[in-house]
Amino acid sequence: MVPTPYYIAVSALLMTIGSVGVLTRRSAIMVFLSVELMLNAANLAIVAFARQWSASGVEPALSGQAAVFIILAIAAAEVAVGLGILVAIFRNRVSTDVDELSEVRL
Amino acid sequence: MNDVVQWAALAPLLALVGSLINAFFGRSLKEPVPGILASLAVAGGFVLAVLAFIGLQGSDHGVQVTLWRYLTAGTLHLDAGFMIDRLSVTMMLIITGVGLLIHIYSIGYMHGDDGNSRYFAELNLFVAAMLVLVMADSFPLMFIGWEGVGVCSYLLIGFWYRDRANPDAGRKAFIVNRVGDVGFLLAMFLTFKAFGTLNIGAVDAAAPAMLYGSATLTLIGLLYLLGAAGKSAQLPLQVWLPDAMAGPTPVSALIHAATMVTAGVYLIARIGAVYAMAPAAASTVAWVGALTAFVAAFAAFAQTDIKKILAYSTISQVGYMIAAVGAGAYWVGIFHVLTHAFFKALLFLTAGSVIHAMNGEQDIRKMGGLGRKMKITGVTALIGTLAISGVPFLAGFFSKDAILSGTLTSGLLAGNGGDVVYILLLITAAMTAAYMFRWYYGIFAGASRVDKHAAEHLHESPPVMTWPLGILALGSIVVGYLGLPEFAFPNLIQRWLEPATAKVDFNTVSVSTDWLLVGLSILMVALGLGVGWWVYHVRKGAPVASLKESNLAGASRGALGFDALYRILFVASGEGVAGGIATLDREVVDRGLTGTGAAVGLLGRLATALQSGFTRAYAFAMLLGVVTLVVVAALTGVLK
Amino acid sequence: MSFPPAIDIHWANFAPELTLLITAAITTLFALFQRDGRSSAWLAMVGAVVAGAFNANLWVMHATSGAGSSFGLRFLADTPGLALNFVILLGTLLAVLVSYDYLKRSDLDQPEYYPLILFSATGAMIMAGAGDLITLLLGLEIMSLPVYVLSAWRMGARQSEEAGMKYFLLGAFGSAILIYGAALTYGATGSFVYADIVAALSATGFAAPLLATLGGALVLAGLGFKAAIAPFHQWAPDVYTGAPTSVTTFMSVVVKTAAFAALIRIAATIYPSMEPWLLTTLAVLVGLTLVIGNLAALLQTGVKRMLAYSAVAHAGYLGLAVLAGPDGVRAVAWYLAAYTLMNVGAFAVLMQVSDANDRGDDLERFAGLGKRRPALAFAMTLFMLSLGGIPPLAGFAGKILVFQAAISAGYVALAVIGILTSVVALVYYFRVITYMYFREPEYELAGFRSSAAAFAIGIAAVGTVLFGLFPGWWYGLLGTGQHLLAHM
Amino acid sequence: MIALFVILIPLAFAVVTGLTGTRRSLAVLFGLVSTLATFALALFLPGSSGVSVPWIPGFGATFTLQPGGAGVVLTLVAALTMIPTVLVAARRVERAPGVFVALLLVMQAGLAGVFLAGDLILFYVAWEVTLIPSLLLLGMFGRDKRRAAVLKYLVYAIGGSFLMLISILAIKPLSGAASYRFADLMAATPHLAGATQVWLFVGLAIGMAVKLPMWPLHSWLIDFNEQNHPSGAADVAGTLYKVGAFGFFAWAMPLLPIGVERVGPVLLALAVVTALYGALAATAQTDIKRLLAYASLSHMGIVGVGIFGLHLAGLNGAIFLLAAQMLSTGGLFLISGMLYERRHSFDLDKFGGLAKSAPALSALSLFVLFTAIGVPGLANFPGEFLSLLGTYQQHPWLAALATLSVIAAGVYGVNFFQRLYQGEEREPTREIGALETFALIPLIAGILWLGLSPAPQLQRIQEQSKLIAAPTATAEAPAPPPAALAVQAGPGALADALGGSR
Repeated sequence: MVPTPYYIAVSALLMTIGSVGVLTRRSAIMVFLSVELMLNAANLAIVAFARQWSASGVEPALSGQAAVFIILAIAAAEVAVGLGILVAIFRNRVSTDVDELSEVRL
Repeated sequence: MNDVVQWAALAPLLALVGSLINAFFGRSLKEPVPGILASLAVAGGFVLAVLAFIGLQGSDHGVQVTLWRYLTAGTLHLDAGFMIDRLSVTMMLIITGVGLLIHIYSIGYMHGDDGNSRYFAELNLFVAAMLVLVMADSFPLMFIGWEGVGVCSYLLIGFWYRDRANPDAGRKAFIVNRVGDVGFLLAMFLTFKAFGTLNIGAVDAAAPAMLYGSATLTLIGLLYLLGAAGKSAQLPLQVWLPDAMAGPTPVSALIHAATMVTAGVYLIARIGAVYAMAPAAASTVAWVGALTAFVAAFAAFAQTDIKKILAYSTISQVGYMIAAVGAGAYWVGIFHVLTHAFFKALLFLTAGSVIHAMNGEQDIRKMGGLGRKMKITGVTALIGTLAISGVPFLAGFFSKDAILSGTLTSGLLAGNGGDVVYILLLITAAMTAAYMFRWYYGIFAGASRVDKHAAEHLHESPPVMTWPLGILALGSIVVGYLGLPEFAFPNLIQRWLEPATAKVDFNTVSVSTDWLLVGLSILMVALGLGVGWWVYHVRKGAPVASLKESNLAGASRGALGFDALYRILFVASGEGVAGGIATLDREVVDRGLTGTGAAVGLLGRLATALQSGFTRAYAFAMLLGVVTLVVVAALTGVLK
Repeated sequence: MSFPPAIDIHWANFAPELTLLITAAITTLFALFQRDGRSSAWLAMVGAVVAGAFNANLWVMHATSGAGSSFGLRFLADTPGLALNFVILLGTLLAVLVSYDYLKRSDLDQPEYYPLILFSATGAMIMAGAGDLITLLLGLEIMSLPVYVLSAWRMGARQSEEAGMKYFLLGAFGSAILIYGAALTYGATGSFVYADIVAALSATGFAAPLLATLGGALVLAGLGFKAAIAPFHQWAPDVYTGAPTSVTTFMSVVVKTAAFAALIRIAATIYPSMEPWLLTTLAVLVGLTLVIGNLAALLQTGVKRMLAYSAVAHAGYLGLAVLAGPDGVRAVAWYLAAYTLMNVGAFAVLMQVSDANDRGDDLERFAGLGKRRPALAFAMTLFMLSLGGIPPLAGFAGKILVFQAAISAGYVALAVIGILTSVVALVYYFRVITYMYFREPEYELAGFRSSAAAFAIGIAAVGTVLFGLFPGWWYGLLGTGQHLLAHM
Repeated sequence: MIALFVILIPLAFAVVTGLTGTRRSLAVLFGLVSTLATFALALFLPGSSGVSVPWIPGFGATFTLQPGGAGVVLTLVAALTMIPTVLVAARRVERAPGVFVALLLVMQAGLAGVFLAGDLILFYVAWEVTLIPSLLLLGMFGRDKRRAAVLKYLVYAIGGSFLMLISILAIKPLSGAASYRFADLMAATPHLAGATQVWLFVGLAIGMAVKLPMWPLHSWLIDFNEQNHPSGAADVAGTLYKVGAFGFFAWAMPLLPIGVERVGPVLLALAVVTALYGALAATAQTDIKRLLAYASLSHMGIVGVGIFGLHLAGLNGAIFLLAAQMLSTGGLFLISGMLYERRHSFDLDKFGGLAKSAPALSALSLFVLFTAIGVPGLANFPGEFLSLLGTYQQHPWLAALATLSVIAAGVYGVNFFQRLYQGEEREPTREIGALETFALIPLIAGILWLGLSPAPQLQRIQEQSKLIAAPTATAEAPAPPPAALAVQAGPGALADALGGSR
């Protein structure tokens, strides 16, 4: 079976890609998708760990897997809210450029 | 017996009450009521003093009157208490006696002045303070009187405050005296360090047990000397007295001739026990006195102000007293205080009478021949002049003579230049005679230089002024006989005072030598008078006229330029420093905060500069934080 | 091979949260039939009060019978949790009160407003009780999502939209980091439950310290975002400024309370058994927060923005106590209560002074307020001085508690930084007073008067004074059964 | 118990008076009633019992009032000084006299708290509580440049006291004391390690040095006085609020002996600088209030000299001087207000010759002025004298240096009087009025009371001085029997007549 570190490496990679995306993309939607990527990186890590722990018999993988589902739900909720706000803004700006949201400062 | 004596403690209270009455209600009283009230207060004090004097006849101990606890701190317990012994009683008699005469005289002199009641309030206050000074049983209490008289002198010198010059003179007197007071204060601190007490009696009692000539005692002595020099206008603090003549003439008579300026003498006599153990300090005292006497006498020659001449002569005479107490001849010092009180007060009052007659003219070059118009004044002035010059059988002769022999024979001065002090004083005696002759002759005798206008209403002063003159003149003759030379006659005052003062041994000389010394001093007086006579009567002042422009005359006129020197040394530099500090405070210390404020603001800008408003910038900052955390974590992990 | 116990659900122990949740749901449905939010506001308040009652009941129970829990140790009803529930409910109540007329005035008065507030508050309470990273995460999201929406409540106003979007994106980013942290911690210790994590960490021969600390660090970062600790704070000033003031009020107290409730719980349980450097790093961040928050606030001319930065600064002060770990719990709980009162008060006064569109909040607006609205000005004075930590007001007691906690924990240097920056703080707080009393009026005042807000301000003012005069009782209460259940 | 009311009465009246706002008559009434009642009550403070109830249990703060000797004396004198101050304020402040008086009363309550607190936290609370009204007085009623002055005052005062707070908070946990009550701290803190004591003491010292005030942390004082309301009432309150010296005396020094031992010399040197610096700067001022500010700075320098000399006499004297200068400096500020009434300026050059048409005013001014420059027989002298005397026993040279300030005091004193009252009078001025006379009477009475019989107060102060005084200082050789060459007069009629003790 594939040892846990491999999974973790992948998830770390996903995490990095996600955060880099957050920093580099100017479209709010892309930024948001990058965040989703990061969430899934976490999910991957958790399931991997869950498998490891159950294998080593410390505890059944239940709590880990439950957590993953919860996180998926959270992600979904975030999507709903986020898109809501996004649409509202898009309505009177006709743009989803994050950098335009920089009027409040100092 | 004691009870009679201790009532004397009420004397200051009487004067104080008189002062307060005049201060609060004086303006509603009309002349001469304030003057009479004031005089009564002093008269009461005089009576009490006389009673005390009688009361002390039998015992040669003093009487301690403790009023209330004044200071307390750990082992330091000070009562407000009076020490009424022969020494203080003598001073009380002088203060109240001469003071009374001057009060009465003032009734006439200050007649019609709109500050009449204020004048008497302040004069009474002075008497009260002066009495406290001499009666105090502890240094702090004495210091209360000490500064009290200083304050009154400040007020009275600037009595006619509308003319800037007078308050200025008062200010000068006050500040110079404060310098002396610092000496007094430090002396007290050191006394407490050394003796653990500030009670004068206790210090006197403990002093003989201390190490002879120890540095501490010497320092204490010198510090008290500084205080004394301030009050008694001795070198180097003599500069204020001539200016102090700005005050009303009776004030000059009472404060700046008879009483206050002798406080220094009294102080040193009071703590003679300390000086007796500190020869270095004692001889310094003597030297200061002698030099002052000489310098002031020299300065008296070129003065043209009727009062300034007397002022310098006062400084000179007090110099004599200081020299005497420096030599350890304490009774002699007090004796000269007594005689001087009479003839110098007399001289000032006659001067006052003259000024009164001349409507405030004080320049003796505009006088002359006044004796013909003002008989009583003239005669009494002559008596005063002769007395101060030390003409035999007048008061000044005996006291001055005692001083001279005292300095020569003092054990304290032996090897410390007692003989030089003696010679200085001897020469000064001649000078005194000379300048006093000039003073008298220039005013009362010779040709009149009075201008017509003034000459018309020249008049003798009213009886209220002339009577005190008479009494003082009488005193200037008789009080000397209290102190006839011991070697030939019973010396009353010496026997009276010695129990109350410290013992200092004098090397005895043969009677013949004594007579020789007496002769010598008489000779000096004759010389001085003779020169005066020759210069001013025979040659009509020609010799000095030729000197007028010489440096000698200039030096005399400027009193050796002490004033000028101090103006540069202290006044100017002091103002400079003060101004500098004020500027420093405004420009630097004050700006400190502004600087910090600017720095804070700058940091704040830095913080807000990062607040760009760009979401991704914020995200970047967050990520930066995360990465830092992670890296630190990794590092610590690796290091493990 | 230890299997978890049969899932134990003690409904009573999360009754307050449940109440609030149910009220929220009802209100939402109810809102369908409403034109304005008036009645839902009342419902919300009732719900909050009832929840408070349940909370009080729990408090009394557990004061005697030790602390309670549910879902294993995943949800806790211990002293700090319950105490902070009170604070959260107080904040919610006051927020609703100040919103009441405000929304109407700046016509934002849609009935959905209050349900969102309630949902958010529920989430906050769940965070306060969370004894497990997943529960924490749930609470966090339940709290945050409504707030994202509320920040953008002023539809069409660019500032508000921007605030909402910014907050949402960064918030999502932040929680992603937090979740990853949770994942790593799970990987290191094999559990999400604080108690088990602590047990695993302190077990001899613990395998993966590095992984654990990484996880801890990421969790710290995630919570640091919600708590607005530098450098994760930058969203706060913008969002606070952009959002409608009533929402800002709610955020500044309830969200902050929840964030610190979670933070202190973790700091008091997990961190002490982790690498010590973690707390050291936190100390550095706290110092940074103090400096940035206060110095930036000093430069503000707009009161709203000044208060936004001051909120950041206060995160720093709370951080001082968080560093103290278990000994800081009481101080944090106390401080949050005081902070809720005075901060709501300050924002409420600001609402009375500024325009309907939240503009015109600059200092000049306050010029001469002492003459025009003496009572309002006096209240503001109290809040400003209290925020500045001047006795005998609540802020002072809070300050000495957190500072002493930090000092006792050995962070003296940090305390000195905190003190120096709070000198700066007093300067900008006092500036408001200067304008109110030492200057003549310059503008016409937008004469907005709201009895509800006035009531809220009254409560806040009285509370600020009473908490200041008698800090003892609240501090004493926090002492009862003073132990963290997750710590066992 | 009395202590509690000494604090509560002014507070209660402050509330009432504040509500009267602009009603002058009520302000006068309430102000006078409150101050008189407080003073009357304060007379019974000596020996009265304290109060102690828990305040923040678990944290260790208690509400403890413990009337100690020095605190009682200061409270008493402050209460006396407040009477004329409130009267003048209520009469002279143009708008909202009620508010002004209310703030003054709050300050009075706060000061009583500072002086009577028996718990370090309570002490700090009172210390800060007093700050706010003084700030508001300056800001609301001050002169045109007041805002800058407020800012400066705020930063100095708060900066100082917050740093002080750090030490206060640290002192209990570090020493493990049972509570912040003085007794409990006293049982623990002196055993703290030297280094700890030093930094704790430095923290306290910064806060207290600002309030002393001590060079170079004094510059708030000058603007504070210059910019305050021309009536001078606020300046009097500010003068009473110079409580730094008391803080050192009652808290910092007894609690941290080693800290004092190590840091004290520095402070002593600074105090000497302050004394000379203030006096010299005063001689160069032309603005009445600035002059008075520097003069009082110099007094505070002397106080510092007395305290840090660690000699019993100096400690007694310093606190006594602190009390006395409340009366003298306070009186001078009130007089400055009266002068402003007449010329609408504080510029000395605008005055001169006032003695002609206002002799009584000039006489009273002279009296208070000479008190201030330490003329013996008046209130300041015993304090000044003992301060310098005591310190001289330990540090002769520094004390001697400080003594030089006496000369400078003489200079600015007579300058001040001369430029105001002497010389030719430009225009006739109003003689002192009834209100002004009534205002000065209590102060002058107090000056005589303290000046003529300081011993009882010194005795009270000594109860606390004993805790600090260096052992060498207290153990002196007993004084030799006084007046060995004088016979003690038997229970003489005179001593009885004067009600004197022997």
